[in-house]
Amino acid sequence: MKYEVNLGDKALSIDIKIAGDKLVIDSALGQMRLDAVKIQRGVYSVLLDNQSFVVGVCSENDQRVNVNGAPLSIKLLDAIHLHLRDLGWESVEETKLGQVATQIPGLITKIFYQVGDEVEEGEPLLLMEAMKMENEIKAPVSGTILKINVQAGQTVDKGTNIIEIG
Amino acid sequence: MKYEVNLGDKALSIDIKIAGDKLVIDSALGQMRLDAVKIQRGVYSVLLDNQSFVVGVCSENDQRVNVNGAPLSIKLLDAIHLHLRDLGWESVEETKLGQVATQIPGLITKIFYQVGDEVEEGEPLLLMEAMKMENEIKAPVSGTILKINVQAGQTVDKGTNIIEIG
Amino acid sequence: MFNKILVANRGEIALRVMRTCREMGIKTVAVFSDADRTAPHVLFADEAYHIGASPSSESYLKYDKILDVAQKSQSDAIHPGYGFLSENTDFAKQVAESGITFIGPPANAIKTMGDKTMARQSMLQTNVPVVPGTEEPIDDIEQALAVAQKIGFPVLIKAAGGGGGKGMRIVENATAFSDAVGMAQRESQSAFGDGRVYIEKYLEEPHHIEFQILADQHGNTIHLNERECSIQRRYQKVIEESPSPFIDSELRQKMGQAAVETAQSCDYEGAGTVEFLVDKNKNFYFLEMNTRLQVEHPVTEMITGVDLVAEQIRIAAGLPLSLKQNEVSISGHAIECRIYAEDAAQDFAPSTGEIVMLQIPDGAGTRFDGAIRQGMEITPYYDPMLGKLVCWAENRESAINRSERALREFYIGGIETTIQFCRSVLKHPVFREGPYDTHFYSQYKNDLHKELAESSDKTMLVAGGTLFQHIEQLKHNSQGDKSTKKVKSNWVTAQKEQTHR
Amino acid sequence: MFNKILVANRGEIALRVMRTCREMGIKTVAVFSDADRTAPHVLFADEAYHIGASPSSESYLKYDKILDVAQKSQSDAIHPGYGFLSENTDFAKQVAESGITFIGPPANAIKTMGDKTMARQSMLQTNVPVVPGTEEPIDDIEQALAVAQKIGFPVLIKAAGGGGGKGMRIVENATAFSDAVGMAQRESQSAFGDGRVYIEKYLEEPHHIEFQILADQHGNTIHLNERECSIQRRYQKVIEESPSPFIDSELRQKMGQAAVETAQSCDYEGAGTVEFLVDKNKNFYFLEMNTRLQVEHPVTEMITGVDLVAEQIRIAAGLPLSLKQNEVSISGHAIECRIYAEDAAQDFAPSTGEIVMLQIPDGAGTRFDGAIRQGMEITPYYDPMLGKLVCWAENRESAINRSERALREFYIGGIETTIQFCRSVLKHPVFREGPYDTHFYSQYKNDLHKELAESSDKTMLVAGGTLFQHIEQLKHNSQGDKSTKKVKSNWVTAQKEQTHR
Repeated sequence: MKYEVNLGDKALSIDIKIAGDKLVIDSALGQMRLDAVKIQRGVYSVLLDNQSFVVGVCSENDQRVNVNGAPLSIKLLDAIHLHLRDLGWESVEETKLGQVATQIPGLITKIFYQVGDEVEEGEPLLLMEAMKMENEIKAPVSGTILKINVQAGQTVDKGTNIIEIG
Repeated sequence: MKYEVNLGDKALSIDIKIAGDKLVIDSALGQMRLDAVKIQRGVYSVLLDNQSFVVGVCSENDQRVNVNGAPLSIKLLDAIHLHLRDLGWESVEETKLGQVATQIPGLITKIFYQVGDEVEEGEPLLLMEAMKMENEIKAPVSGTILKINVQAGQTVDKGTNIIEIG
Repeated sequence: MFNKILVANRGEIALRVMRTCREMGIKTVAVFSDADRTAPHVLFADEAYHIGASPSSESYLKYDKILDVAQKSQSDAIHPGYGFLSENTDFAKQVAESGITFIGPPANAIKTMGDKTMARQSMLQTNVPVVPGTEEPIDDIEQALAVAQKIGFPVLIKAAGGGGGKGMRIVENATAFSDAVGMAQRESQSAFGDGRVYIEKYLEEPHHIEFQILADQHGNTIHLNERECSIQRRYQKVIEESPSPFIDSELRQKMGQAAVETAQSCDYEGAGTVEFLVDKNKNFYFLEMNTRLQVEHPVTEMITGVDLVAEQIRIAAGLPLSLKQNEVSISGHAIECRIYAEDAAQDFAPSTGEIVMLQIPDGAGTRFDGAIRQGMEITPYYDPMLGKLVCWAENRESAINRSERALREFYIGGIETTIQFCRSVLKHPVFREGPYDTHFYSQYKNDLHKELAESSDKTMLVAGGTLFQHIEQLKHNSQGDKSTKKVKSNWVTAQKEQTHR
Repeated sequence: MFNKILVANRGEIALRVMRTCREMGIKTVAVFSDADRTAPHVLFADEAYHIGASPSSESYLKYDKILDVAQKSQSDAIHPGYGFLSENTDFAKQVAESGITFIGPPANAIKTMGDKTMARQSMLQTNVPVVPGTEEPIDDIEQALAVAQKIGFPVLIKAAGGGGGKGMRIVENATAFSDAVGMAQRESQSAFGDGRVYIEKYLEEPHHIEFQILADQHGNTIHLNERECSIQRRYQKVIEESPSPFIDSELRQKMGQAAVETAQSCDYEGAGTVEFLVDKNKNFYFLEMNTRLQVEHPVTEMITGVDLVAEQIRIAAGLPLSLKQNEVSISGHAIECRIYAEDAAQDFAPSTGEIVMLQIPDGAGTRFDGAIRQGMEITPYYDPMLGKLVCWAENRESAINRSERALREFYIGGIETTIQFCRSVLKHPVFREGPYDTHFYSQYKNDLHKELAESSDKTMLVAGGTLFQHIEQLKHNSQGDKSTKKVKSNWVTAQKEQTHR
């Protein structure tokens, strides 16, 4: 099975075969065997070419993989997805980015915009208090505020959709 | 519900009522509230009369309860069982003691008796090698060897019934 | 000596205080909020009392409740830790009035040093240099401009009512001055409900250096050397060390003397910290005094061998200091890395969730003051600091090497932490070389974050392969445990989107 | 300096060696058996190679396989740890012959000191006193009896071929002598396949005292003071400390000198330990020399500040010792408690199973050299030692208090451990008072085990109540996880039995 691993601006094509309880991976580095054994939920001991790694894939969002303590934002794209990307359909994904959700629970203290306002990517949308700190939630994309689902003074759970930008 | 807690040669009568997520316990110490909250499988944070305890009941054999690090061999007897004991039926349990099972996996290196031999409580029945050490398995009760289920040189799993004394 | 001490705090500092209490044969009482029923400080303590709901305003800051518990548990002293009620004059007073010993300085010392303007004014009566600037909050812009011109631009405008960088402005020249003051006043008003600001000389290449102080009730005041605290982000310390690579022994002696004088000026008792700014020419200026135990106190403990909490308790019990100034020595070098539940890649946004795997470093010269365990939930209610890794070795280079080794073996799974960020600071050539100043983070931010994001082809292969296997196993094991199933891959998302179309 | 070191061991000592390697910038290679695929030393190492099945005879003792891995991984040195291949002359030779550095003494030194009789004979050439006795294994009973009468009863009969108390007999008088020799010979034959025994004077109130030695390739040999190892059970050390409460500085100097002489007598290089017996009159006698790193080496590290593994590596690389004899000092006091997966109440039977909860003590002066983690399975294949808790403080009393505090906060759930047993030793008045001799355990065994079994009414209430709740929850939650369900209460058993009748 062919995949592409994306990390930052780097991409690596790999071909994975399952061989018993191990994986055989072909890539620009040649053929290597990967042996990943679960230690805890979402935490693996990985041997690749006899090098030892501890790999965590246990965050809610698996685009974050932790290798020997280093958190990495990776993408693993399969053949179908790569084909779609070649057809230029990749941008579909980006519109999803207009959904702004909370990463942690907290108290909304201030909202800087109203529905209909234009925002630039990176501008602070609102303030949320959590863990003794005030956290700015920034616009992930530029666009128009389509919906605001919360009010200042409201306590929100993790994962609440708070604002939609379109 | 009435119980008796036995520990070594001490016994304590207690009366337990469930009150929401807490227990109300009456005993010679008076009435106290016990709040036990699970931390891990079989490990509890216990507050009794505002004293703080960590209690483990997670060994295979729950007669071992660990209180603030101290392993204790306790028995918790309910009303029916106490009644049976008063009727002198308690000894029934003891015959079960003739079953000798392994506590850990290991290699049987020597068996000192044959079926039909008489043994005294506390005498070594066999040697088992485990964790780099030779371990003597002793007779839990006096009696006749009824059955020997293993041979010297055999590797056994934890919990294997190796000998029966009757 | 006390028989029983109530620790009016939570987290690592509660545990740290209780460790010393137990070593001294003193019983410990914990207080806890709803969220902390099974927190490490509750499990560690001899007694534990529930004091309210999870938000600290409803529990750890409720001093009537805490005093009730102290009475009920017959505690004879209260240790406030840091944060929460540790620098609250009212609390200190009420504790004393109820016949219980407050393990900390007298209420008056807290009061004097608690207000920056008041502290500054009080220091002007001594020989301790303060940063040149206005002595009173600004009323008259013209007069303020005259002061600014006298001390020379650039100047710093700072809020009188609070910290954290809010209401702070650097002004480069006279033209920009009045606008900047106005902005700072408005920002300060909105942040602290107090629009007062004052002016200070802006120091170039400033070092944040603090001195640990101990003062007993018998008139003995000593310092236990400095801590270098210039590695900060958003005015929050990240890595501290002692001795400072910037301070020589002559300067140490002068600053130590000034720190002792500062403490004496407010009739200080207990453990305290005098913070200084030191400019590139080694001129030093009083910044503020923290009238409590400091987060980074273990750094001092490791190079001096003194248990600062034990000294606090001894002082509060009326005993003299266990050592004299000339018995204070520096042995080796210690570095502290603060481990926060924060995502460095997301501008240090706090991270919550279950710690699914935990491997705390250990071994020679390796100390972790924390209050976490595997299986524990990190909640959003309190400070995101998980603990402090403090490494000691015979010299600075070895202490850095040891810290790097320890950070490398530190594993906290399930939440984001600053472990990796600390590693990239320790690896940075400017840090390794030393000295560095408070601009370190803003100056080398890009290096640090680039280092964090970097990865070899092999790492990508490992990450990609393991992710593949993880997803495959989830697919083939749909009976798997729920918590694993909620992992959602980008790749799976892509497939879903395709189906929807 | 070496670029890459293969650590031919597992468990805590593998991790401990690798920690130093990483601090020195040296890459590490682990080897592992089937059972150890996810063991901490595999996770910690830069590289890891599978070498065979779980029994150590099929993996950690297979030196051809280990040498293969060393070649394949291009390791330039091998550290053997302790146990396994650490005192194997053949292995040391083969490593050297394959062009890889063996981090340990020359094969000849291992050989001389490995055989007790040979070691004894070699020591008779020096000024170091040995316990009076036969120089050769016993052939002729009459001749042996004459020796016994000459040195005076009681005498000790000991196996030449092995240790652990097997083949050992104390003989009180001449009448019992020849029978005892015969029994010892037979026991020794069956235990070690070597029936040779010899005779030693039996010492009264003996102390087991050992000296840490370092010797480089440039003729420098130093000692790093003693370790008191008299707290033993079944000839296995339980608690060690340094300095010894029994040794004064004059004796320390004399014994240290004898230890250095011992090392020099066999052209020793590297780290080693010279063991002595010291009688109640402070006469000391050479017992044996261990030609490797000792389990209890951290005790010495904590009072001297020397990293013994770093010194081993430096010596093997041909560098001189990093300190001279007159630079070796004693700072404070250190105590080691060995934590075994054993049930003290069941005559120290080994305990296996999953570690369901783990809380390792930490804080000032608290070091745990271990290789365990929550969720890990303790298998029956290897030594049951889980790790060593080593506490340092400025004096012996504080070090005991700190150790007690640390043991109290140590929690290992799911298996039985010796944590509580160590606590009862530390609490014992004879230990706290010091000194104590090697009879401590047999003499106070009953006290220690009584202390272990004791409990207050409150404890019984807590245990009973929690057990009740645990069982109730299992009953009401039959969908609960399997592992919890296998808990079977005595009470439940009782009910079942009743039903069967």
